[in-house]
Amino acid sequence: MKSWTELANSSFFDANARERALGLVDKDTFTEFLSPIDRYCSPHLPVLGAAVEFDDGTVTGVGLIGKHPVFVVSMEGKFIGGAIGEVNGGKMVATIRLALKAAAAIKEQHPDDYAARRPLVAISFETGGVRLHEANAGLLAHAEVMDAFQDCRGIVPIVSVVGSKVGCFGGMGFVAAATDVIVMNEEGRIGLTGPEVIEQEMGKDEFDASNKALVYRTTGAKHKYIIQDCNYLVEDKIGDFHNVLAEVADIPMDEIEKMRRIGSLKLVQEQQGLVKLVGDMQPKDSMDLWKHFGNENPAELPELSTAEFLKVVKRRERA
Amino acid sequence: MEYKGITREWDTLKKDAMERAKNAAPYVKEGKIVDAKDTVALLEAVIKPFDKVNIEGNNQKQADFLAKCLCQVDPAKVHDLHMVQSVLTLPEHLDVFEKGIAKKLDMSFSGPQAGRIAQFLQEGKLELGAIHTYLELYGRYFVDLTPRVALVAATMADKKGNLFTGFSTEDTPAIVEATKFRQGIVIAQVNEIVDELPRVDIPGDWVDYVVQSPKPFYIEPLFTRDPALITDAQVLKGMMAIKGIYGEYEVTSLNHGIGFDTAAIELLLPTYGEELGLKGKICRNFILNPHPTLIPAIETGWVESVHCFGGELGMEDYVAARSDIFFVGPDGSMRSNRAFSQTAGHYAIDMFIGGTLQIDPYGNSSTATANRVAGFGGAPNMGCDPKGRRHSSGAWLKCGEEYALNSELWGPVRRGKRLVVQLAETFREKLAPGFVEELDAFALAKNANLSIEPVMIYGDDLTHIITEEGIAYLPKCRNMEERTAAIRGIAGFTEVGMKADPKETKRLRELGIIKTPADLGIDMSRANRSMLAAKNVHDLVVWSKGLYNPPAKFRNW
Amino acid sequence: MALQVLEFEFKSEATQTIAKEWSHLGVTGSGDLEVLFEKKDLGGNVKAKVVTPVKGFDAVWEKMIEKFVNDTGVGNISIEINDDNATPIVVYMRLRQALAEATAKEAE
Amino acid sequence: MEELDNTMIGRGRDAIDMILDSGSFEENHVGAFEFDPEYGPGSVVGTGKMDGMTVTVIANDAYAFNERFPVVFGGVIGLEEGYKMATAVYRTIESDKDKPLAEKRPIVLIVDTPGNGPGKLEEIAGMNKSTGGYQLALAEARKTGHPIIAMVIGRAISGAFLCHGLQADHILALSKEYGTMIHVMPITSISRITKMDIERLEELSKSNPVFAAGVDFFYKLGGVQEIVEKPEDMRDVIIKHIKEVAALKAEGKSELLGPWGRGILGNERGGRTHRMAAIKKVNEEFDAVADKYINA
Repeated sequence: MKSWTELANSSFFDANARERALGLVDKDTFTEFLSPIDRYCSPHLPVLGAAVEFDDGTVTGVGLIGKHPVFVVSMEGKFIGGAIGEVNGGKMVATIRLALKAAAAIKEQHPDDYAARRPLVAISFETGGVRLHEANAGLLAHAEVMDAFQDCRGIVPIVSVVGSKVGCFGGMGFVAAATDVIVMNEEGRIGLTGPEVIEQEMGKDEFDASNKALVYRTTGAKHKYIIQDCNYLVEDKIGDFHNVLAEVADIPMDEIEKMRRIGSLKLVQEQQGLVKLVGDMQPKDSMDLWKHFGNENPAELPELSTAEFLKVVKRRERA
Repeated sequence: MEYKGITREWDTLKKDAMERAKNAAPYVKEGKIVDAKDTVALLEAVIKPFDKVNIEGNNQKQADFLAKCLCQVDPAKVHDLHMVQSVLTLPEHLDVFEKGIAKKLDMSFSGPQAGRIAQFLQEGKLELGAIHTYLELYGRYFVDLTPRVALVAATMADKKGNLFTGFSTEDTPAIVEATKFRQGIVIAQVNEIVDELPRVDIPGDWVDYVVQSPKPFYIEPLFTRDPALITDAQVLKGMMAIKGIYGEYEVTSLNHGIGFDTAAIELLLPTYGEELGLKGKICRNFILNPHPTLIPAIETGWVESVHCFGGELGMEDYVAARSDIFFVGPDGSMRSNRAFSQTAGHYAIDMFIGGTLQIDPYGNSSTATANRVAGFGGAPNMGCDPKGRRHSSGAWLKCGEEYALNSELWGPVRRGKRLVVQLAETFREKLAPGFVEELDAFALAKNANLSIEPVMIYGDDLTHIITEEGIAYLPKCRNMEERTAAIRGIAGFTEVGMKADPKETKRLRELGIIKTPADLGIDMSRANRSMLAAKNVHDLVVWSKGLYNPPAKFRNW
Repeated sequence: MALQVLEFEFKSEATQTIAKEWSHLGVTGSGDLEVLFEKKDLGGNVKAKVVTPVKGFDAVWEKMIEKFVNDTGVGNISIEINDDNATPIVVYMRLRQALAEATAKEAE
Repeated sequence: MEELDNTMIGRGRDAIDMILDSGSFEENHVGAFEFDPEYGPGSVVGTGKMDGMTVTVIANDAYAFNERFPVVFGGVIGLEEGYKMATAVYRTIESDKDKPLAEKRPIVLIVDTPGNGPGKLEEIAGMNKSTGGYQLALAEARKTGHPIIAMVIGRAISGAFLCHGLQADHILALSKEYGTMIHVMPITSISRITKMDIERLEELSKSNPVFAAGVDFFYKLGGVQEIVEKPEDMRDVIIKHIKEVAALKAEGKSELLGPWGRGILGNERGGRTHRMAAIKKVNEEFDAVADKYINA
């Protein structure tokens, strides 16, 4: 395992779930829940002859950023595509709910210093959603996470951190959309339906899943940033993600609320505006939309470095 | 003595060609241009039953439109064709046999169609002449397999039939020259018809008909390897190769086989190679397609020249901007040529290094599997010790000096030996063993009724095997027994390796016939992806200063 | 179809154990494995447990781990592996990396 | 599958009539708000009465086709549909915002949907927000005090079920005799994707509720509160559950409802015990170190 300082300068994209979890919080502050020594593997995989992992593919735990407790959920895409089953789904839900418990305790014990100690939830998504080997339990876990999010509304910010190989798809695609703040690197992807399924539904001429550039234009971070589905686009360094979390940890909750995409009637109405635009325009490619939002040469945007992109990009105006 | 010649006509081929041209005349528009919609009729007019026909199917570029059209001819008019082509990649290449249009096949490599060839052979739908190397097949184009009709692909044509094949020239000159100068008929599909070509690669009077295809010809980025998929084990083998072979023999001219193993080596040159102080001493002249993974080595000044068999999608601008390194025409774009590159690969380089699927205890190496008739393309020509070589070089001489059978075979004469190196993992994905007591080639020969086992590299040509366990320096072995022991010694836990005698392995290590990573002084803990000069495709674009334009399927941005 | 569970015990001459009480490395990705080392008083011996979907490689696993034990001279540890089709070199490299991790002094 | 002549699949509108007081359904009205009838045709929203009590109804229309978003047909929830359903929920909350808990009107979800819109336009606009937005609306309504009952009459498939159903207080399902389907993916597709032997999967699917498709297994997992034996019973059973849910809310026992309540139920019914054990262990491990983080 790399040292914390090495991790801060390492690629987020290349990092495994545990490295990401450690690097997202301050140095030497991470305590893992159900760590490998607990050997809490999925009981459902062995009967299907599928390999198991001691952490069931999701690293959960708590660390600190300053005095803010940061509850971390970090998914491992290399283990069954980061999919959610009974055990790791339970770990995820429990960890998010602990943030609320911690918030209550801090409010009680540090009423004057709450702002500086307010907890944060950070979820490093790398998943295609439900784990098919234990599909029903995985599905039910998704609903529990959404429920826990609603409990955290206005109390504890929940931050999606997306920038790993598998991206964030399936049910976890809308789980990420339901968080307060979304942070991505250029390699990050969020969506609901994976590219292969779209190709299967619409035909290769309409959507070629092997065309990775097209896949990135449709679900990648730059597109998400332009349409305001991503709040922060950062360089591919774990340290850069950590810095954004540190910034978010100190933002007042009413400001956090403004960073959301969904979760109120007003926000639904704003999204309906975007849906109307897409319905009227019938874009062949996300680039049509980028142009509509004022980017004269949309084809250039994917080629730009993150820093160059951030300098020139025009984004959808928020209502 | 009185000689009496026979009496016959001496220009029947020419007359026959003229007659065919007459049949085709109604379809010719301006100059040599035929409409895409008339292509099937054109083929029916110029092809006769039992003709030898070449569809330009190269390792990369494909005359795909003409292949499709040939599938649509009436088998009552056109049948029993004898296909002579280097590569069968497209389904249409086999569909002509299914439909009874073609009967016999001579080829070099079949990639994705290999399973169907085996099946057709068993069903009697196809008669196989031989599986050649590229050079053998090109040679036979000029001996007894001359195409009567060639269906080739070019990037552009003008109205006079001049062709621009540019970056993707590949096999076209060899095919056209053989066909046209024996009175054959050449039909070209082109992406574009223009008034003026950037340059002429094939003169117009060697071409009979030009068809603008509805879509640009199909081409696959076959040689692009995403650095993100290189494993730590491949890094380890790459480090062993650089230190134990490249550095040891100071190999300056070489070919890299396709694959992640060699991609790893290319990406280790600017890091590990630099650290070993080998820059300028190794890897100066390549016979190689424009591998994107070679960009960092080129940019750091390792490489003096690269001649290419074919192009590689996305590398056009980079290659054009590096005309000191690549073979670039007066118009500014590269010209590839598989026939010349293969010739160079056979005679003019000191080392071939590449991956394989199976090696047996005798050192025979093959990528053949039991139910696929695939062939080996150019690998056997590069992966052998060319008997006709008469120039010397440092690496060649050093390898020859080590050859323990030297004096037995040719006495005191100094003669070198080409380095032929195979990279193998003891077990590949899904734990398929890289070492076997009997090659699958035997089963294939039986299944497909082949006269010989398809061996890619014969044991006596193979000089070195690199596995994660160690390098076997086979020329140093004095006899078959020792050679087999050396192979077993690096074959790990495969059935071949399990039979190794630890004492014998130890002795061979002392003799320097086997060198483990530790013997080579390689710290295994350093063998990981952080050693690579580029970790992903995006890094390659950055190394190329934005000149490399990767195909969409290799992008993650 | 069920997962294979293989258990071995090796005699070790040396008793170079690990610095931490336990140490973990790796991910059970396709073609990869995770390794858990735990310090245990086994009279110098090494215990190993391998959980893998691959059948028919019991002897290979035994030899691979034995080689690791012999090459490194570790003792008094239990090794637990969750494997998903890792090749021998990957197994060996991960075991070496895991040992380096387990014996490393705390970084920084 | 054998043809079922009694199935409720595709009959969302019929179900509304069967469940509500006769002739009480006012489509496209929720409180004072009126919906554009052209918008989101794949979903049906409106207000009706059950035993005289005002309820919001949200259902799928399997016979509607959305011309702007052609992947929407057969009950698929598309971009417009998800936002339309979310709007119905928010308008419900708004209508009763000044009323006491006991008067918060129930929301009845009639579930028969095969999926979320799987298209290119959907991904460009962000289908995940539409389905996510609807779920958050339901979670908010549930926590505000509205009893939410989901009645699965046909297909409750994967993400579409998450969106339209799994945020309810209680989930009811018509028994499997009526062709009711609850699953993530058919076994044939699971076999293809996971490369697992289909026969073994079929064998396991008979016994393992965590993995198997079907209403009965979801019951065991706590995913379905009660199985409704026949369509004629739906109305009465829904009314019964509305009352049960309202009573629990009045007692402040909301923890027994919704997704978290289903977790507790799944543990009790023995179908989902590992989840609870994992949650317990996570809590214990945090408690052991909590001081360090709370008093940092």
